[in-house]
Amino acid sequence: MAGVANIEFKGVCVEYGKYVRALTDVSFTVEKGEFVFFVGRTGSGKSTILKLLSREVQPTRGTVLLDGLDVSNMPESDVPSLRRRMGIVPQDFGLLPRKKAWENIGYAMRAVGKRRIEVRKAIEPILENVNLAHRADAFPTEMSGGEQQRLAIARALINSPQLILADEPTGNLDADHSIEIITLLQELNQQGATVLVATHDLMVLEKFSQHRVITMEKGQISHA
Amino acid sequence: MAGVANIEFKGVCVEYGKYVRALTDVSFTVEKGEFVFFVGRTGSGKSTILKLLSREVQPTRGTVLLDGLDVSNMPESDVPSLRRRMGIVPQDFGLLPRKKAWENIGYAMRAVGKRRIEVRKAIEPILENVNLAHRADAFPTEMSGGEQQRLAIARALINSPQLILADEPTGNLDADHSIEIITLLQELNQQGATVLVATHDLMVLEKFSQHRVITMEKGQISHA
Amino acid sequence: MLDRLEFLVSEAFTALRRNTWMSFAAITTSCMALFLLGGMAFAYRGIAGYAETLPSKLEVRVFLVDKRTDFETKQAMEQIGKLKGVRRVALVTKAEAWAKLQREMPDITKGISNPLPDAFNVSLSDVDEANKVATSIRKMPIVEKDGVKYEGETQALLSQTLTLLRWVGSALGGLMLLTSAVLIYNAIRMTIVARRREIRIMSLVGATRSTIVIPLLIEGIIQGAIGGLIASFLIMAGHQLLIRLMANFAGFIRVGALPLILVFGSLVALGALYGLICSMFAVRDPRGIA
Amino acid sequence: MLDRLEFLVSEAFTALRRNTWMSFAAITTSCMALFLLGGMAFAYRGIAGYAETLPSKLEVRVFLVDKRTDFETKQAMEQIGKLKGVRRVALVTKAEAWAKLQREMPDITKGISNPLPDAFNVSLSDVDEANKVATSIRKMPIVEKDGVKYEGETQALLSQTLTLLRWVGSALGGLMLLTSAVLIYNAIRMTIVARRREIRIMSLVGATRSTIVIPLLIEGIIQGAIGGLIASFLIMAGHQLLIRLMANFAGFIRVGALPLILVFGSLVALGALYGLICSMFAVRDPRGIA
Ligand SMILES: Nc1ncnc2c1ncn2[C@@H]1O[C@H](COP(=O)(O)OP(=O)(O)OP(=O)(O)O)[C@@H](O)[C@H]1O
Ligand SMILES: Nc1ncnc2c1ncn2[C@@H]1O[C@H](COP(=O)(O)OP(=O)(O)OP(=O)(O)O)[C@@H](O)[C@H]1O
Ligand SMILES: [Mg+2]
Ligand SMILES: [Mg+2]
Repeated sequence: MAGVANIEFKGVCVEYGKYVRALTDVSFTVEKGEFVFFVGRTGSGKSTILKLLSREVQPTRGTVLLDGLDVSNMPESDVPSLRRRMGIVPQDFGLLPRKKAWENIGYAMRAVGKRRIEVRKAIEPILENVNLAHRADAFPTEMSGGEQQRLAIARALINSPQLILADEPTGNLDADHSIEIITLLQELNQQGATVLVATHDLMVLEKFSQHRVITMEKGQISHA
Repeated sequence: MAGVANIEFKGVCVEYGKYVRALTDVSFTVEKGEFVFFVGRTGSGKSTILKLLSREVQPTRGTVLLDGLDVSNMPESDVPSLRRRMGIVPQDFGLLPRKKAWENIGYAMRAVGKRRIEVRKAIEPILENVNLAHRADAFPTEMSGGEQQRLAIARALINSPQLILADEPTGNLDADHSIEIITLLQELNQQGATVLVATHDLMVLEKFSQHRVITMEKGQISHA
Repeated sequence: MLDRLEFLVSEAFTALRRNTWMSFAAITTSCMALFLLGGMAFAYRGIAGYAETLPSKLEVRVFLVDKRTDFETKQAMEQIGKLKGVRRVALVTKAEAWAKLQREMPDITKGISNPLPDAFNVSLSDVDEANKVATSIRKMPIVEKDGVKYEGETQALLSQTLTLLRWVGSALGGLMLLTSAVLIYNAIRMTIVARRREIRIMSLVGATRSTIVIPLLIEGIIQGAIGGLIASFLIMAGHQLLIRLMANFAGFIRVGALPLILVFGSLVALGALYGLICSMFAVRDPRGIA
Repeated sequence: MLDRLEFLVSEAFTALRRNTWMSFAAITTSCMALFLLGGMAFAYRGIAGYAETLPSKLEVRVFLVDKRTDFETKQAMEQIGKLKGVRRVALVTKAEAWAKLQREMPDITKGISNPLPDAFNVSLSDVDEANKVATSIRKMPIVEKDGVKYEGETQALLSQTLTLLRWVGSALGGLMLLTSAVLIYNAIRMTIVARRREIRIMSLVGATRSTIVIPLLIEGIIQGAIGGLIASFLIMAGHQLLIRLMANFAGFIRVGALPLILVFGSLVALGALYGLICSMFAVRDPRGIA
């Protein structure tokens, strides 16, 4: 599978407002099936790179290609189907506050067209996968930080996505859980998914040092 | 200063609803001027312990004493002045979404009775202290995860609190910033403040191994 | 398909249930709006019905010259009957009139012979036309000089009062329409603003615009319909109250019965339509769904 | 102290500014409520004024017996003048009446001597009292048997129409009051629910209840007052429109001038008070501030 360009950034600049420049002339490629860590100090632009791929942010200049498709210029109506092909773990978890844990999973499945029966069967194993079955009926505000994070990760994996974008997925997790989660992502990677993880967790980087690391600094790639 | 009991938990149980038991019979004392790490897997009850001290949560059974005062039973009207004497860094940052970075700091100072002129003078150095001066005019949603976290920390320190409760204060920070922040807390500790930090960051625990560590497991203290 | 529908509907119901406060606000708002609007409509209906009965009480009296043929009389009656605003024309002979006057005013009529002319009694269906009718009749040859009498002032008063009522009613009704539109739009817009974050998250997991929007529309419809239902009950209650109050007044102000099915049906349907339209507007704003 | 006040007020203004949508909703809501309410009040004021001019047009005519002294006549006039609902009493001698009748109905009066009695013309200030006045007068010894005549039906009609207007006006006014209370309460309650998280955070940094609540109250006051101001302009506009429309009607329906300062002053003050009261209620709910 290696050698097929899956993601390609070409001279991407992102400016928020007039004065904040989050990315300056960023170019890189990620091949199909790669597992890449993005590291760097806070504010260096890691989240922005992931958000460009999910079309939460549009570049001021440059292009972002996914499977040869120009993500940054596709019509708004194509965005939902773009996102359905990815698993997104936002840095702030992005859980629906008025839905219980299982409903958060259920909504994501239903929204992408799964049938009710499928959903009912799938939820239990998905929650067990991240050790959350006992908290299925809790609202996000009733869960600990780590539990929310695992719920967000579980939700990202439901559609067996070919591209996983995980933003600090272990920020609120203890060492054991962190390793468990990254191992899970690694397994999905071995089954063919491309995985991009933004992290500052040195322990994780050490344990999974076989993967590619892209280092960001002040909105630029300092080491790839 | 050592030897003066500052914080005392006596047989504290916390139940959320009927089925969720977050803490079971927790007892411990922290002396004035101590620096304590709380560690443990996610969902083990670290945040709950800190929330008991700030009266965000009330115990189902047992008492929580702060300087000999029963925090869990004090009248609602005394809670603001209780909280003014502490610096609180919530796990979810707890920033006001409709206020800019400097206004978040300003509001906290104004709310506890500081005058406008004092506030205006104080904000700049406070933000510089956590490397955020350049983001003073950003709303929380316009800041990276780490920036938000540092803002929350800066806000907790404005009133030179005698008790600092920091819940995963480095969850979104890179190694350098993490060390910087914990060093900052350590300095305040050396000036006399009692500091309680909930964390799962092994790197931090290693670097600052001189401090006391309380380990939680399933709502109980497994090692103190 | 059915499965999909069930999903969208159940999303709407979950939102209604979890969002107790917002639902309460939207329902009370549309209820108030529809109550005002519906109450106004039915009150107007009642007043208009009542008003229609009024003009019949008003008549123009036409005195006729003695020298005329029966044919002329008949022709004139026909002509008058065809005038706009005339309901009925009746001939009152001098004998009939004198007999009546003798009965009513024996003092004046005692001992004198009948000085009265024959006359037409013209009932009006539209009191506003009184002046025109009178002018037309005055020109007829068989009519005495100055032989057209009617209570112009009282009629004008009544007529203008009724016109005023109609104007005020329409103005208030239109105002209600506007007010309730603003209110319901506000209620739904607030819901959406309050949920902006949620909507962002939904779209992040790949939900299409319609998946996000349809439950909101259904929510609006349901809230509007429930508001209409409650408003119907309020109108029924208000109607009962009115009947009680009016029982104290003798005479011809009678509060008619309310058509039950019409009230409920129209208000619930109107509420649902309103909820739908307002939520469509609210949802449309590009800042809402982003 | 001043510094503290400045803080609380500027918090309120920041919230108003940042929270554009919520402010818009609250202001339009209170504006609509006050427009309806104020419009109703001023319309009622106008109608009541108009109604007062009406009854003077209505008279009771009292025929007197021939055998009576001037003193008796004077005494009776005084007595009648003191009756509730009577505006004025005038003596019409039989000669005056006959002269008038001869002018009006030359046919009937030709060649006969005056059969009419002397009479009082009694103008009423309150048409509702017509029956009572008539009954009282009927009992007087100098009054002819069956000598009290008045246009009972027309009077009763007018009287009942006016009463109906008053009832409907009061009922609608009360309803407006209720509606606007619900609406403003809703608007502020929504703001608080939408800000529940923020309020929790504020209390976490040690803000007292009053520090959190006072800006919300100020916000309510300002929103209400702005709503009142806009409503005043709308009422002025509506009034102008009404004048235009009514210009088409001849006669006695005249739209009076609006007291400018009263309109603006009362609506702005009422709006502010309303905003305050509703936000106090909204803020009070313990679930809001937690
Ligand atoms: N408001 C709540 N309602 C119900 N259950 C709750 C609530 N808050 C916490 N819990 C539950 O109580 C337990 C302890 O939570 P707590 O937040 O103290 O854990 P923690 O040690 O801070 O975990 P983490 O490291 O993930 O933040 C968890 O199982 C959590 O789901
Ligand atoms: N919506 C926004 N508006 C304005 N500035 C923004 C916005 N989002 C991000 N920024 C700024 O852009 C820069 C890069 O942000 P980004 O979130 O990509 O950093 P990051 O590497 O993910 O940091 P962290 O490790 O703290 O999450 C930061 O300085 C941030 O303040
Ligand atoms: Mg980030
Ligand atoms: Mg926690």
